[in-house]
Amino acid sequence: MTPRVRRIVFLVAGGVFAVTLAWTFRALPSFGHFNGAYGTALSRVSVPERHITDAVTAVNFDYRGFDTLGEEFIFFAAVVGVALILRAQHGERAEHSADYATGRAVPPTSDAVRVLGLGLTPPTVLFGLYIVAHGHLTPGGGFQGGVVLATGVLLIYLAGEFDDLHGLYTETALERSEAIGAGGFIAIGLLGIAIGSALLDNVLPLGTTGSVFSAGIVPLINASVGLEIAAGLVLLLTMFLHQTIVLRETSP
Amino acid sequence: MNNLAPLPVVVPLAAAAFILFMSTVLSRRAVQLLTASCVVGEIGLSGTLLYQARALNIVYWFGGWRPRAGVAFGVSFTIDQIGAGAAVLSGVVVGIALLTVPRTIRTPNGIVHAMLLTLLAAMAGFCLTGDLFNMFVFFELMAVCAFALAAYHNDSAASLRSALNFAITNSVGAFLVLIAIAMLYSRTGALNLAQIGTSLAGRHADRLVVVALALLLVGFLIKAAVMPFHFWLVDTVSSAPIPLVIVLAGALDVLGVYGVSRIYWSVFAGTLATDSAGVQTLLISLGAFSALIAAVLGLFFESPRRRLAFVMVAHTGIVLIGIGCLSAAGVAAASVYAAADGMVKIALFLGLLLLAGANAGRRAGLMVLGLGGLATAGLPVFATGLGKATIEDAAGHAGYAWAAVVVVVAAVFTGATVFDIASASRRAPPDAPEHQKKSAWVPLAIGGTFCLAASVALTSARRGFASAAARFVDTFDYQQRVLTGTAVHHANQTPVLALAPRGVAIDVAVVLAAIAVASLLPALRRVQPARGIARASNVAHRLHAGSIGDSATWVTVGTATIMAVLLAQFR
Amino acid sequence: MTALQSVMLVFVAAGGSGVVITRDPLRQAMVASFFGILLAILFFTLQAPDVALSEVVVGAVALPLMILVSLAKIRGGQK
Amino acid sequence: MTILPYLVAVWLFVVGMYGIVTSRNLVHQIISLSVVQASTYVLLLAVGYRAGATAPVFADISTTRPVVDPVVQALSLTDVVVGATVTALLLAVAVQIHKRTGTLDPEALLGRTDS
Repeated sequence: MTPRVRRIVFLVAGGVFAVTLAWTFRALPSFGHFNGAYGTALSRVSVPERHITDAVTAVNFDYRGFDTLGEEFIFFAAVVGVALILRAQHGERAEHSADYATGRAVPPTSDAVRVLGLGLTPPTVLFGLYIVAHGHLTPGGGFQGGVVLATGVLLIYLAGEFDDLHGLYTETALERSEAIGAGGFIAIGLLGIAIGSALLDNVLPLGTTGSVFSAGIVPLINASVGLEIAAGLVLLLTMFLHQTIVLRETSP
Repeated sequence: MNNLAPLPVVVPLAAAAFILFMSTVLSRRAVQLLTASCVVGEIGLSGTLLYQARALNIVYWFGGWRPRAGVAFGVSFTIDQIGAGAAVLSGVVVGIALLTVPRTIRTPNGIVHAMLLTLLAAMAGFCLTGDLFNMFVFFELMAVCAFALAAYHNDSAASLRSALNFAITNSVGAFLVLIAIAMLYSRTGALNLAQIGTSLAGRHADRLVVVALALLLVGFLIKAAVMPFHFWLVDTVSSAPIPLVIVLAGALDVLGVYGVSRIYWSVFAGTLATDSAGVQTLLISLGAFSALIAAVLGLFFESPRRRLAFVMVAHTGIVLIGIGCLSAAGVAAASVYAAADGMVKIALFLGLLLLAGANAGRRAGLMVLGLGGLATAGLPVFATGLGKATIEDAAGHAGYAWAAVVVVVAAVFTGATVFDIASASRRAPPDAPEHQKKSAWVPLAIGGTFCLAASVALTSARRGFASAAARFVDTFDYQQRVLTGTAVHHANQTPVLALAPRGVAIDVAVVLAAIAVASLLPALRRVQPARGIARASNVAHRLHAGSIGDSATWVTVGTATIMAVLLAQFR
Repeated sequence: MTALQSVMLVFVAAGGSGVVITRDPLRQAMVASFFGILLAILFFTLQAPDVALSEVVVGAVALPLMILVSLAKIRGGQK
Repeated sequence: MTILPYLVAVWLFVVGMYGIVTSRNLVHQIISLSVVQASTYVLLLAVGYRAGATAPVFADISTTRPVVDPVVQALSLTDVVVGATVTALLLAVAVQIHKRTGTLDPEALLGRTDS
């Protein structure tokens, strides 16, 4: 189809779709009046049964933990997929150096930015760890904390200290951490089978409600998810950056 | 609880993580061996579940969260024989795909192996799960693995573009599924298939329910690559690496139809029971449209892979016709056909691969393609013949005799396409000889033979398919087993899957007609085509040039149409 | 529905449109980042702090960063 | 006006699709896809909202207070992170396409069948 025809066809079909869907949505419970048995039941039992004060975490990592296992592997597959897609083909090295030779002038990172970036890293990492560790108590958890942790590492890059990153980690180490995170979730889940119950059964002591060390396996799963997300994201961005960073270094 | 149930998913996932962890340590051979043993393990585990589910569905609650007062607290696997069988098929297909990996894939680190294992886990999870959102999760996991693999040839613009087309189209499908999940959740407050079904049953299906059904249908039919949602598949099959193509051809695309039938029987059958004609007409029409148009288009394209892609679309349409009859007989026939045809299509792609090789391999390839052509057209020795004939019967019983005619015509054309590919490549000179070991063709030939033999052997499992289908459509039994743990007496009669003399006659006639069409084709090609045909062929080629914008437009058109048609029928 | 919710809903609808009609990818990355923040605020008003946190770290930081980095690659490659 | 959240979800879906359909740049197309995805979050959260209820976090409120539905939040939460990764995967494809062909225009890639 030519772009013009395509646009017209889409506008007609999309219009029908939008109007039909909007008309259908009028049959949804009016906004703010939802009363589902499932959600209500879960938010009533998460504290007494699981000592988890954040019901969303209780759903994600306990009652419906298996969904999260699947989601975690979507993340896993996507990161591995990026590695597959961005892998170097034969002769790509040479082609790159040709790119670099044309090197655009990149302004050197100013000292202020450098200090700011490096200075922000420790608090960001701490904040990430805090979010991961308190997933079962307050909003947050392995997914969000993992992203924050990765951001902390990236601040080092933004500060223009890419060499320092290579001192910090290698891609193999990241891959391994990611694999440990993904495999760890499964290993924790298998505990349930080991004691003769079901996969992902919360078999550890539940502790005191409100304590960081409570809620059984949930903080452990959060930690392993946090590790996977953080390692995976840093790996992801490293793979993208890998292709631009040398440009920076060769510029005067 | 039966702790075997989650293992077909968990074992491959754990192995995938392990392979990534050890990627720099393990040798190529070790990775291949580990992956192969995991696939064999998955087949064994799913096979055991298939056996254990022979009398009663297996219900497994993750985390041990059993339902309370009819409210499902956790996620369940609800395993019946159709689901377990589909998981076995997935394992077999991935296993055969693995045979082709050493020949076609050259990456370090076993990344492709990790992806194939994750893909297998997702397929198994999709087949075994009893929870709508969990189904969505595995649906996405399948898609992500598959489109990353589709981009494997990262030096080919066509391959990359097709991966993007695949990814965007399938993601839109996934979002439609998620919207439907939100709608059903708002109505029933449930995510478990059985609980949603129970909660909807006996109530009038209003537009919320009908549109939710429409969106779920679209989401899964995009995965199944039924027309007009097939553009991504044609594009992907032409340029993706062979292992992925084999997985797509053998099981992955037809799992979309599995998804349709699963949600229909577990969720919607109760509320639409007295009024299912609308859904029936819609599914059968979509299937017939795909079967007919794709079968014809297969004749018009040049690249063998692209032509086989159209054969895939056409045959998925035939499966959809069987499912669309909304009867136990239809489900039984469609499952036999889907399983046998999956095997045959894999054999066809292995045949193509053999043709590209050395002389002995070429001969084997021609043999596989020739026999595969007979199976594609539905020679009665093959279970495809049984499946096709019984789908025709089921369509006739449901009052859609015209759909049975479409099935016959489509099989003639797809069979002819395969014969034509074989004879064209017999005439064509072999490709530039690849530098490879002389014996490299042997495993492929063995794989091809195995697939063809399997499609013959499946005829002997007809009773199993029939009783599995009877239980699959027993909505009430499914729901009670999940929510109360009790078993209800089966109300449905087991259908009889048998090849009547009339069916044999039609099958044989189809095969002969396919051979006749194939032998006429070269002569027809020499004739200057009529203006109309030339123009139509031109348009078809341009439509299948791989435009992502086009795919997205057709998805919108299809969605709007399906929504409107279903709503009109449930006024 | 509170006034804040209505306002945020309208903003989000406008923000989404803005992302789509910004045809230059570099500028689009900025608009997308802003859209992420709007979504996060909306989620907050819908009493979903968990999702809001997710959206803020992903939609407003990680995703735009990834877009910028890939655009850097793309632009860097242009002669 | 109680239908406004649902209308916004529909709007985001359609507008994102419009972006995909009319896009002349792969990166733009991919970001448009994430707008379509945003519509699903808005819908899910709107569906589970309960007027006057608080967030389902009991760190400092009593467990008997009415709270909004935690399930839809759990469904969207993981999806936000995962969706972003999938977007990254698509961006990687776009980068690679640019590396190979020097263009990001979807129209310029049509009809290529080399494999």
